[in-house]
Amino acid sequence: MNKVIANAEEAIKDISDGAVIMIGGFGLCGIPENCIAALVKKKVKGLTCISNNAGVDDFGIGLMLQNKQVKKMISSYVGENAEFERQLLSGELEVELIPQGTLATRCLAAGYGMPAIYTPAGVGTEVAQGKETRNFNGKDYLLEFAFEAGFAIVKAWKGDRDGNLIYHETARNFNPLMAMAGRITIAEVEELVPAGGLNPDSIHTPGIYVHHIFQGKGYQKRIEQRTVRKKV
Amino acid sequence: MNKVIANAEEAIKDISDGAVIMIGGFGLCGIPENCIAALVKKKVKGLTCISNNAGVDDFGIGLMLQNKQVKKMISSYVGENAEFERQLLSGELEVELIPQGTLATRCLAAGYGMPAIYTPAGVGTEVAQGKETRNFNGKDYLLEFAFEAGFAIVKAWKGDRDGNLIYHETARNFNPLMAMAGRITIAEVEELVPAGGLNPDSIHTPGIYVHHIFQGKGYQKRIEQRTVRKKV
Amino acid sequence: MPLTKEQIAQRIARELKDGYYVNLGIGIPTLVANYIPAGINVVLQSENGLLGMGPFPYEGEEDPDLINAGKQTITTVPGSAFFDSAMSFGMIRAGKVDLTVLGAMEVSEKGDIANWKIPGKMVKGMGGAMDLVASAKNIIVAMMHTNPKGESKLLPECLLPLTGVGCVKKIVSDLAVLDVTPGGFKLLERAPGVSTEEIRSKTAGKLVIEGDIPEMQF
Amino acid sequence: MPLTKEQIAQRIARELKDGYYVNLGIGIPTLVANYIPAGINVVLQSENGLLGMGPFPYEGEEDPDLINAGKQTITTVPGSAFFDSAMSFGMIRAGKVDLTVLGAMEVSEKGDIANWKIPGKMVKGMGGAMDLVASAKNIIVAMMHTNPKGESKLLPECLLPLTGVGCVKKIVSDLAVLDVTPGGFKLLERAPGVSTEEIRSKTAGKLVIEGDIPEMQF
Repeated sequence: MNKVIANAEEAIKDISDGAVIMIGGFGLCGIPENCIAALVKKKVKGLTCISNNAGVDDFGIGLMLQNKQVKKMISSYVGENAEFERQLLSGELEVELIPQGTLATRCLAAGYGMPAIYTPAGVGTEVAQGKETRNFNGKDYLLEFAFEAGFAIVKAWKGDRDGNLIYHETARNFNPLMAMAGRITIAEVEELVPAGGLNPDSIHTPGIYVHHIFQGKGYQKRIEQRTVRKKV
Repeated sequence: MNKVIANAEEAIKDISDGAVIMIGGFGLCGIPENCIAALVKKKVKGLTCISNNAGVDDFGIGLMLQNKQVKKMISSYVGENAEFERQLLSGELEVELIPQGTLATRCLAAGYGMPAIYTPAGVGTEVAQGKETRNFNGKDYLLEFAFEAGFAIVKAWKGDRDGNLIYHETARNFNPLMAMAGRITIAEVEELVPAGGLNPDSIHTPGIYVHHIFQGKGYQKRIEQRTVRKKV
Repeated sequence: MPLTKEQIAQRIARELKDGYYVNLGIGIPTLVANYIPAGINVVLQSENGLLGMGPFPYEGEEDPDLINAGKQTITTVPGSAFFDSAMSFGMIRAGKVDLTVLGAMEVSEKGDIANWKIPGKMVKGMGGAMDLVASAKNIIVAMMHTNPKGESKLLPECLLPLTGVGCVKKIVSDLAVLDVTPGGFKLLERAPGVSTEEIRSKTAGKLVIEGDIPEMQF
Repeated sequence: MPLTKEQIAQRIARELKDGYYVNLGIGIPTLVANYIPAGINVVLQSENGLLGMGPFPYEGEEDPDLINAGKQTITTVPGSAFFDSAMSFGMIRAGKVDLTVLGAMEVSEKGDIANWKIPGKMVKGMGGAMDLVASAKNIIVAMMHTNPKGESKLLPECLLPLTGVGCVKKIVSDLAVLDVTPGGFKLLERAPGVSTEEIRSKTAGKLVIEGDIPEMQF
């Protein structure tokens, strides 16, 4: 089943103003650089972005923030971004903060057709406000709902014509979860391999969850916190 | 972290009469043959077995049934087994039938620390009797609880010292789910590889879920429905 | 002439659309794979954990680790992917499988289906049927119009224990193609040489016949 | 002498047991990895999707696809495994991680913890902290006993918005090791040269002192 398209511009052509989009990645690790660049170029506005983080000032979702394309961020951690802070404090940007595991599991729920899940994260905190709490076996849990997103944009290491995806190291993070959760899922990959070029035992995202796939180019793969040790 | 033990006898030494055990596999595909043989030899009795199927008369869980070791089966499909039928009709054996997806997801819930999940499977049928039904977005779902099992016994293709597991083809099935769901998880593998011998991107069950691992021997890997086509 | 099992499968295969992900149940539904129309690409899902199921293996090439949900030895096609049972039913539950074809003992005019249990007989279990019928976007039932006693299997209400409620969209029987509509079973096509009167007499549930009903062509 | 950050980490490292899976938070907790006692094997979990975290890479060997939850470049050890964020928090929620070490702004005598938000300041988010504190089997907090103004961070009730309720089991501060017990903060050890009186004066929450309190040895 051929899901290959030419490039990021074609991939995002149906994303219009006001769309709800999931964007994979953790920090700048495993983000769909090509699609983000295309969204910036397209200047689509009023977006709701579900993404664990919001990029940095000059990369990742930060570029969309600079361009004032984002109406609302749904994230677990949004530091490292001065423009983000400015828009938040000025009221231009709405932010919903969600515990990281809850964010991940609400994606999983969407991908697995479960309308809601129970998690203890946030019980007794302001995250619990307005949410249903239920006790199972002596422990309290919050009812959290599956996400609904028109589009999911993910970045994989390798992919094939059928949309099967394999991620690399910790660049996996939220990508396979969001890939399952979008109504339309767009995957950009570092390497597009021929049909049968992936080991069917090693696929992280089966192609049934992916609608469009293309090989990205010019990946920068920026490092946020370069930390090294000295050779002794 | 070395979790390697010598053999199946050592693996099951803590399983005693009345235990609740999950056993991986779909039909005879991907079943822990060595551990089943050891359980038969040990004659441990009064077991509650959570397993998608109940083997055939002379293999798999069927061997434990012949030996009258099973008090209760929790399965989705239990055909292909005359002794099973005899024990069921005579009242010696208790059976709880669960939709296959519900069985799988109740394992996932246990492995992911979710006390319960919602699924539409069985709504409006006798499976729904005594269960809580809840409507989300116009559709009814049943509340189904995470399994609690003292032991999970799974079969993988390859494994390492740390308990990381990789399954092969459709022998994966329930194995990774049950591996996550047991309080104590025992893995038998066709090939035990040295530490670092598995690609960390390709691991299906991270070792944190596995307590004991050993290399099995003499795998029969029986085929239930040999179906072929003729070369033209 | 009522349709043969192969013809039922062949007729159902015409419902396939290019790009469909399809789950085929045991029995007649399995045969649908043999009649996929030219130019139509579909991917077969097997709920024990495979996307991209291929034909049965050549003799001597059977792989015990590679079976379908009916426990038959199978093969894969290029671009296949394996996954665990939770993800398998996850993608079914999430509506990613476009079409499910399965057999039935009874279907009601409301789209209820019974196909797993006969009271008094040994119950083997529902397997994945309840998950499939509760979750599939689109369900076609492949079945005989009547049971061996000649009694209709298309009923006002199912008499057997239900597998799922209000989920069947279309039925292809040996006599007819019917949609399940709010008004009842709507007759769409007749098997070659089978009259609307015969179908009416063998359909216990409410049958809607509007205008001329075409014959199936093979 | 109050402990240095390194000494706090060193003291916490003594709580590690052979075979532990451990999640280390950002800041002082990260330093614990440098002091794992000889003969003790632990596996470090990083909640962005890794079991088997190794030390920082040598210069020039940084891999942008390989980072920890603090977004620092890292390495892996043999036997490591990568997974997605749902499985990562799944194993945390299921109690498979034996010990979580994290920092805190405030801890209450009931084990409540606040470490994510200061009203009036830019809120960066809770990241995985709420999941970790709600789910971890065993939580040790690494923190300064007082804030820069000299006010106690061990309180009868947290004043800041909570991260989790009744979850902290043990605190290692620059002044003391304390267990959170039903009776309050139970003093177990003093930093070298720090008196019980000083600890008492800097602990706003209920402090339990029974018998002689030993000094930590380094």
